[in-house]
Amino acid sequence: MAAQVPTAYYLVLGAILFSIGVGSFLIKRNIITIFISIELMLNAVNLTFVAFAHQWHQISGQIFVFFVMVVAAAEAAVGLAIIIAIFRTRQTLNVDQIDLMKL
Amino acid sequence: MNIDHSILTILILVPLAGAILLALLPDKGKLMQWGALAVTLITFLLTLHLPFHYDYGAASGTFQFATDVPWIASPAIRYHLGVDGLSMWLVVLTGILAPLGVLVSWRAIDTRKKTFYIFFLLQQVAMIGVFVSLDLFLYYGFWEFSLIPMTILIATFGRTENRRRAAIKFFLYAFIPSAILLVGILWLYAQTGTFDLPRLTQLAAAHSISGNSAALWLCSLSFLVAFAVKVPVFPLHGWLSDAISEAPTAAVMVLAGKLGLYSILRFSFGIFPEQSHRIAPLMLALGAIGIVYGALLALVQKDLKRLSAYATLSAVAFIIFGIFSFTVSGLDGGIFHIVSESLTGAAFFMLLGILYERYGTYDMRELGGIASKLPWMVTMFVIMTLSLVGLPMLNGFVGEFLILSGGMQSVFAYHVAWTVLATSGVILSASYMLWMIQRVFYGNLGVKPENVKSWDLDAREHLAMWPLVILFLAMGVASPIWLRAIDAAGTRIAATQTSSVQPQAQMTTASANSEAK
Amino acid sequence: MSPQTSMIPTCYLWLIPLLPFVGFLINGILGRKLPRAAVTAVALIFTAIPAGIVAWLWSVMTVSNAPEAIHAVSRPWIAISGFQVNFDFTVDHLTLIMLSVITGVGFLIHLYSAGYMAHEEGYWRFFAYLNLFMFFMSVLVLSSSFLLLFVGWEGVGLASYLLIGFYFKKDSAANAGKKAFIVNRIGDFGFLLAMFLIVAHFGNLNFTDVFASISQHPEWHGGFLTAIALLLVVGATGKSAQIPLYIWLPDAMEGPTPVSALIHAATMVTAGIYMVARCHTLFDRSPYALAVVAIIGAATAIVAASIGMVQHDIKRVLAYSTVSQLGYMFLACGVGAYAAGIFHLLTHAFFKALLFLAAGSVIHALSGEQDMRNMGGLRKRIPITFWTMTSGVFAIAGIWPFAGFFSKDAILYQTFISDNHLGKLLWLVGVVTAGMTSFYMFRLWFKTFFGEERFEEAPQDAHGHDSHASHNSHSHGVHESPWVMLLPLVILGILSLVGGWEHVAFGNFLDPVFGTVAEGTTAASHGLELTLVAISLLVVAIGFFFAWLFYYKKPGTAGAFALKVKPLYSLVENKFWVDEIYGFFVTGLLMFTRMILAGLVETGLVNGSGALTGATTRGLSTVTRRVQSGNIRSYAGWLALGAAAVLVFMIFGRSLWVH
Amino acid sequence: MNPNITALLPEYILTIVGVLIMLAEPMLPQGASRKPLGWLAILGTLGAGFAGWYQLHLGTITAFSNSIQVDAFSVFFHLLICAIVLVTLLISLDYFEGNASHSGEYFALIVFSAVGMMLMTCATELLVVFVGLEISSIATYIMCGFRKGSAAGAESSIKYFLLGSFATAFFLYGIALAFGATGSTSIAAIAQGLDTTTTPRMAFLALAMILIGLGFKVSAAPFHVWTPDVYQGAPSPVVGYMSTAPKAAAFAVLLRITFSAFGSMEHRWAILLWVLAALSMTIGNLGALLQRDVKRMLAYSSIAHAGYILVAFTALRSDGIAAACFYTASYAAMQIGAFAVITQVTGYNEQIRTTDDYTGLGLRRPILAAFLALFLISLIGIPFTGGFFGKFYVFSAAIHANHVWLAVIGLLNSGVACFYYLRLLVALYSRPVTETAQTTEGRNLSVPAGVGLTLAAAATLVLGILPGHFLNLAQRASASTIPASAPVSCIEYPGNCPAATAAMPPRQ
Amino acid sequence: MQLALFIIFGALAVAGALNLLLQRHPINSALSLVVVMMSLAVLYWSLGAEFLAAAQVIVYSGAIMVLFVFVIMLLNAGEEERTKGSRAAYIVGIPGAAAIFCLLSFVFLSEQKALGVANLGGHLDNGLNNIAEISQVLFTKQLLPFEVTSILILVAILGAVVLARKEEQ
Repeated sequence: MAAQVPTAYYLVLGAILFSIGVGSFLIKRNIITIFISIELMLNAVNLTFVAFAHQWHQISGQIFVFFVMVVAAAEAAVGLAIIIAIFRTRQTLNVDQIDLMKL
Repeated sequence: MNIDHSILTILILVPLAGAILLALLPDKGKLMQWGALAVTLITFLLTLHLPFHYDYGAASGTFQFATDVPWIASPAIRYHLGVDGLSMWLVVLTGILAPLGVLVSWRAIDTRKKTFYIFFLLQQVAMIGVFVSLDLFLYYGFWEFSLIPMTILIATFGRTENRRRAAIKFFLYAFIPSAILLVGILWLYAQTGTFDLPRLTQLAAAHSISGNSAALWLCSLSFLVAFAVKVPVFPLHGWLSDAISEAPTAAVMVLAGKLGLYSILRFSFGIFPEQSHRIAPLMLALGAIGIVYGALLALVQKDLKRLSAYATLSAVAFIIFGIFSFTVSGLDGGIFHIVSESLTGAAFFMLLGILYERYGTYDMRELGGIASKLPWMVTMFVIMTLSLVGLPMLNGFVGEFLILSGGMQSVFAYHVAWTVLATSGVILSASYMLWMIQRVFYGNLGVKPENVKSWDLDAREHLAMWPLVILFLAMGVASPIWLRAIDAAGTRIAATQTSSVQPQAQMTTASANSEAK
Repeated sequence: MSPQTSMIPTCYLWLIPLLPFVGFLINGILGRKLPRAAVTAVALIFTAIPAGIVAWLWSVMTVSNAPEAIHAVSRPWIAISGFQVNFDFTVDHLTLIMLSVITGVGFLIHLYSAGYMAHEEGYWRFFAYLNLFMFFMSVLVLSSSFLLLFVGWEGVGLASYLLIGFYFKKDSAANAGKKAFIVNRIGDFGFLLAMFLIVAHFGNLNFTDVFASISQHPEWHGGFLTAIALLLVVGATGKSAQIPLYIWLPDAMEGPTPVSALIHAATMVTAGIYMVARCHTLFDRSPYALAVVAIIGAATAIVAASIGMVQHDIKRVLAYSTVSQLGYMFLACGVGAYAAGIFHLLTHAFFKALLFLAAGSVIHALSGEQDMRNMGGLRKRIPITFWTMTSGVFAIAGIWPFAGFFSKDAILYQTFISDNHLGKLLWLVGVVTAGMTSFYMFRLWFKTFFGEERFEEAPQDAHGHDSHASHNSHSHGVHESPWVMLLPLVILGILSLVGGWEHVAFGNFLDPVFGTVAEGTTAASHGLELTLVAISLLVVAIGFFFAWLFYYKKPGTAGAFALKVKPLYSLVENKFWVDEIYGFFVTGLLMFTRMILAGLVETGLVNGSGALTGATTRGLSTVTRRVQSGNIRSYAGWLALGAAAVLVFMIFGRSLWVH
Repeated sequence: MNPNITALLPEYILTIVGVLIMLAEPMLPQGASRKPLGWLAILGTLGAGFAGWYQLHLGTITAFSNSIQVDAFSVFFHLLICAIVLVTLLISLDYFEGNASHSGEYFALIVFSAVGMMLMTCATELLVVFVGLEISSIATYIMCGFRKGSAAGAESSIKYFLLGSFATAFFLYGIALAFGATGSTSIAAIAQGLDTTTTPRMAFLALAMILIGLGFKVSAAPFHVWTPDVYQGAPSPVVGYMSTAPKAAAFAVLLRITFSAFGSMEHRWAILLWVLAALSMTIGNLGALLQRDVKRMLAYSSIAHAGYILVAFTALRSDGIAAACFYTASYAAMQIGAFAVITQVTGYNEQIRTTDDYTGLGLRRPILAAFLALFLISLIGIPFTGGFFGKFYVFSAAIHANHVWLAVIGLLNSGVACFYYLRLLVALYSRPVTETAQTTEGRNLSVPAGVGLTLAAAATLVLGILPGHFLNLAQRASASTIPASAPVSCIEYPGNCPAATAAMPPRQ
Repeated sequence: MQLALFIIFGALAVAGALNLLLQRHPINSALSLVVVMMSLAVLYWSLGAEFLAAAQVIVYSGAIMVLFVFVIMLLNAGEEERTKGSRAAYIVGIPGAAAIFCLLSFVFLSEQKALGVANLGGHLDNGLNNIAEISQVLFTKQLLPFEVTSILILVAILGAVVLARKEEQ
């Protein structure tokens, strides 16, 4: 039946989003944007979870996604706090200027 | 109760306790010196227990004063101590050198005495441990541990600004091969499941350590190289001259020779008889070359310490030459020479130290004509020189003669040629020593002796030197006292003639290749 | 051994070496504190008693049915399984002769020194060394094994080193001592190797055993025996100052004159001859080695003599003459005439010691002057010295009936009749050398005692004899020496006169040791012997004539003659440039060491390898740290790359990795 | 007793203590010292420790519908983490004195993160692992930035946070794929699922992703890049803590996942870890070689040590796991000890950084120097210290699995390593070249810090000289993780067999 | 139907992600992430995860993203300037990301058969509806993680307090 979509496609979609997340982590300069791209990666993972949950008819996959969301929220809180702190000390959000420690 | 079974443990613990004690005592006045002297003297007296209660009739290959208790169940590590003719006199030697070392450091070390004597005693602990432990793990423990005190002694009490470099150089040179040695040990354990030396020796005799001869060969090399660097054998002596010229007298006295040579005799020969025979022609050659090389370089030195360093190189090369001839004579001579050479070397370094205390230089160009000012000094120097150049009736000769005649009797390729080369060492040694004597003591007064007010040996220094002088004579005239025990060990090693001794030409090439890779 | 051994209290043998050693210890340790008298007493007593013992030994050994040898066995010195050396002493006739020379002449020289060194600082040191020498020398001749002989061998080397360098403040003296010891070491190098070969082949170093096993195998000829013999010869050339190792002896004259007399004329330098004689069993099996010995001997004899003819330093003349005389002894051994060699050794000990002592007395008289060009006309000033010296000169020149005559002619005769192919040639060389000998000895004689006085009277700034300081105490012009110095002179003078006659008395004395060598021939051709004697006497006369002509009749002709043959003369005067050549080699070796070994090998290979490793590691480390740019994005980049790598590995890894 | 209580006893205790601290913090007046809270935390840790000890005798407990399994293995790590936390608390009691910045929250954070780690070590359900991991990570992110106002602190915090989340994403992806391959997220189920899985490749991917995530946590090359920067910027006591405890937990998880969950794929990951181990050792040591800043140097060296521990993974199970456990413990002892000394030397406003600043410490503060020397010696791997026995045991295990060359690489590395450790060690005992050091040096040793140091030192020595009992524990731990089916690799010689060990307890 | 949803919202998600990547201003990135989340929510729903779909919208794009936007505003982060901070990111990072993508999709596609297909409102094990099922599992089987999450939140709060508050002195 034409209406059906192979699970693999969802997975590939997840892979695409994940890779885009990685890519933007590499490309973006603004810390917040970088953090956003991490969120994107997490979403990709979530999609994968859901797809598998669907394939295996296992609810635990969805549960996992639920927890990922919670964790993401927590991380967001902390992360943004850290970002604020760094902005306080550096007056910038550009990662390229945050390389005090090297070598 | 019978002390025999605990004496070795006691020997290890006494200096350790002494070190801890010194750490607790305040560093004021001469307290540190006296403390260290007392500890080392007690240790020495305890070591004397060994020769007096040693069973000279015992079957060769048996270890006496043995202690053997499980230490760690898995991996199977045992606390196994014991001595035989090979190690007994080395323990006593270590015992007697320590108090002498304290005596010569008495005035030379004036700051941070505490640090000095603590590490000095730890050094002694490590060395005694190396000589008495029969469990590879335990042995390796002491072997590695011996590096730390020496390194710190050099780094802290070195003579010039170069001290830190010298210390690290010494440590690296010793440590990296030892790391590979550890691989060898672990491989052995993986093969046999035991660290126990006697057990391993039996297995080796039964050719049942491992079927993989190539691996066994590499393993033996890992052992030999580690030891050879520590000795040091000719091309591997990069650390020697720096370390010796930096290290304080008391440390130099125990720096080179003993440990490495003993380890070769005990472990390389004990566990890898075949492989040792296989490599022997090469080592024979290196020994002979080392003798001449060291002597020649000593000949062109201007700095007394460096001269003594190359003299040491030449002396230990003698021993390497002897033990790798795999003849009774060579082995006995070698073992005997380890003891006598250490004593001679110790005397040499002590005298240099005393001289340095007087004039604050090791540069021969600044010295000269001292003989008329310091008659006792020159007397001692000449006696030491004679013992070093192997004058009959002094300790040096017995060893040298046995070693060289052993070389002549050995069965390896070109042994005659190498013996001739090695024997030419007696000419060169005489040359550089006498030349040194002349440059330092004879002729006109040098810059320093003219300007620096100096004094002849004082009571303390006499006390430090005379035991050695007497020992020189005793070992030169009454060598059987020592050889009696040594001969048993030497004969046993020589007796491990392996079935698989290939034609000699092949052997040299084979060993050369394997050394190359 | 023989049953008589039990009758003979061997413990006396021990005293011979040990007493001097005790003397050495006493003087060496306490000497600085002791008064001179005490030092002298110790030194003399501890050398006199051994002399007495030796005399007693003569009485024991020369009675009929006396044992051929007395053995004193003792505890082992070196003992390992399969090889053992004991402190064993043996006295046979050969040893006996040597002992008598050592103890007798030794004692006389001790006596002499008591006077000669009277005003030296380090007096005690001198006598300590002298006793030490006596100890080692007697060990050398008493020993019954190669190794123990080597003990003495090295020991006397040491003593001579110490005594030559007695005036260590003088660089020349220190150098001479060092040179002597090192050159001797080169000899010892050979000796050691010989011993190693012996051990390797016989497993033993006792004379009796080694020689016994040689005689048990008559089939052994040449081969390793030659090798051993030649190596022993190397040792002997070192100790006995033969070509090519003779160079140390002339320099050894830096030592005090008594030392030259005792060590470098009478005793030590003859150790080589003694050793060759001792090993005659070995040498007899190797004609090649013998030939080498003979040639070395002859060559040394003539070369040294030729150099001796042009020396000006009185002691150096004697030194070269010693070398040349030793050459004679070598020659004798080389042609198998060991007895003759030893006989010459004996007589030479007498007259050469005498000559040195007399020379010393001369020098003493002139407060340290050694150059013959500044002497002359001393005949009347120091008569006793003159007469004793004369006896010595006649003896060495080989004028009948002086000692030298008998021994030298014995050697020449044996050489002539020896079955050695070179025998005649060697004889010729010997005869020529005899002529030279008489020339330079009479040259010395004339220049010193005759003609006008060329020395300046009473040097106030006298820098002591042997030019050491502290002799100002009695610099009162030319004077005869005290009696302690003259007494030995007189005794030795008489000995050098009559010393040769005992050959007539008991010529076969040494046969127990050497067997009856060439006994038949001596009996056979008496006429030949006489002709040879005549020839040599004639040559000696010629030598005397020229000496008389050049240095007495019309002085100056020598200089003129020298100018005629300038190149030859300068060659000889510069001792054939031998020292320079050797020096060149030594400096070459040092240069090589500095450049190649110290420069290339040590810094390049030994330290370089370590440095290289270090540098490489540092380089890698720098590269590693470049990754840590501190930038989060690049870190993420690395993470991504690593992740990719891990993924690849996980999925395709199986094919990358053979299980 | 109800397993749901006994199983998580230590976690409960610590949680309660943490909450108490949080409640008490606002009660205390503004300027007042927060030490009492610290003492409270210490008491809690001790309690947790005893609880863990008590668990040791209960055997294996499973609770919360099999999402938790408390066995010798997890108890081993519980105790280890407790010990680390204890020492950390001791050495950082006075750290914030005079610089009043939320020391109360600090203690709470440590305690909570400890809870997270403990959960990681005893979890058999990846979900729990994930949550525990996040707890510990987030806590550490925060602690890194604890020195407010210091740019370095904030920077290290942000770096750790961003990269950490980045890695977490990978870890999650891995779990997702594992779930996809086996239809479950519990370790046991995954192990079974793998045998029947229809998508093996995805399983490989899953394992790879998980390894990436955990590799980051244990800072194994090539996922180590964050380590030096973060360690350099973070407060010394925090570094001491975060370079030991989270790593221990992460290694525990890694052990469980590799050996239990993906045990059937050992032939795959063993060789991968072989490579990672070699890389980590080499890169870590090379990086540290020319390092002047001591903290940064130790950061690099911690990478190398992670490599040493990974070596154990390549070995056969029986001794491999035990070796890993043992090395983790001894590493923790010496590392935290070293940082304890650094904390004492540098104080809050870390002015003393480079090797030159440490020159002559042996003269100025002999006791501290002696401690540091001991820890350095142990880090080098000199016998009679935990560091040596750990290395010895690890490499012995590796060689026993015929990974001789890995051992060669590793020991050569330890040769390289000794160079930089030694440079510091030698510096301690030589005369100072710069006089800058003394001025800013911290106060003299406070009692709790002294106790903490002594504990670390004692542990280092005991692990080196009398490792018997502890080895026994480690071997029991390894025994408990091995599925019964797994091949036990001590046929060759009995000495190494856990069973045999239990049979003949080591004697001193 | 399923296919249509997948194509439309999949494309939308990718587009949003790319937009996130390309936008210079953080606020735009944030908003494009919201787009991605929304479309994912739809996909969740199509895969039978109604609760998650709701949570995605409410929690994620509702709460979290608001927080982001809030912070962006707070720090009024402007256009990010294209600094050349890191070559490594481009040289090794981008290829790495690409490789990851290729590998993942390679594996997924190669194992497509084994993975089966998805159809609308995919039925789960038992007849219960999705939310009931989730809650049941959440409070029985996964009780522990659920409880532990509270600690996580606690820590997060602590962190926010500690880090965001100004240093007083």
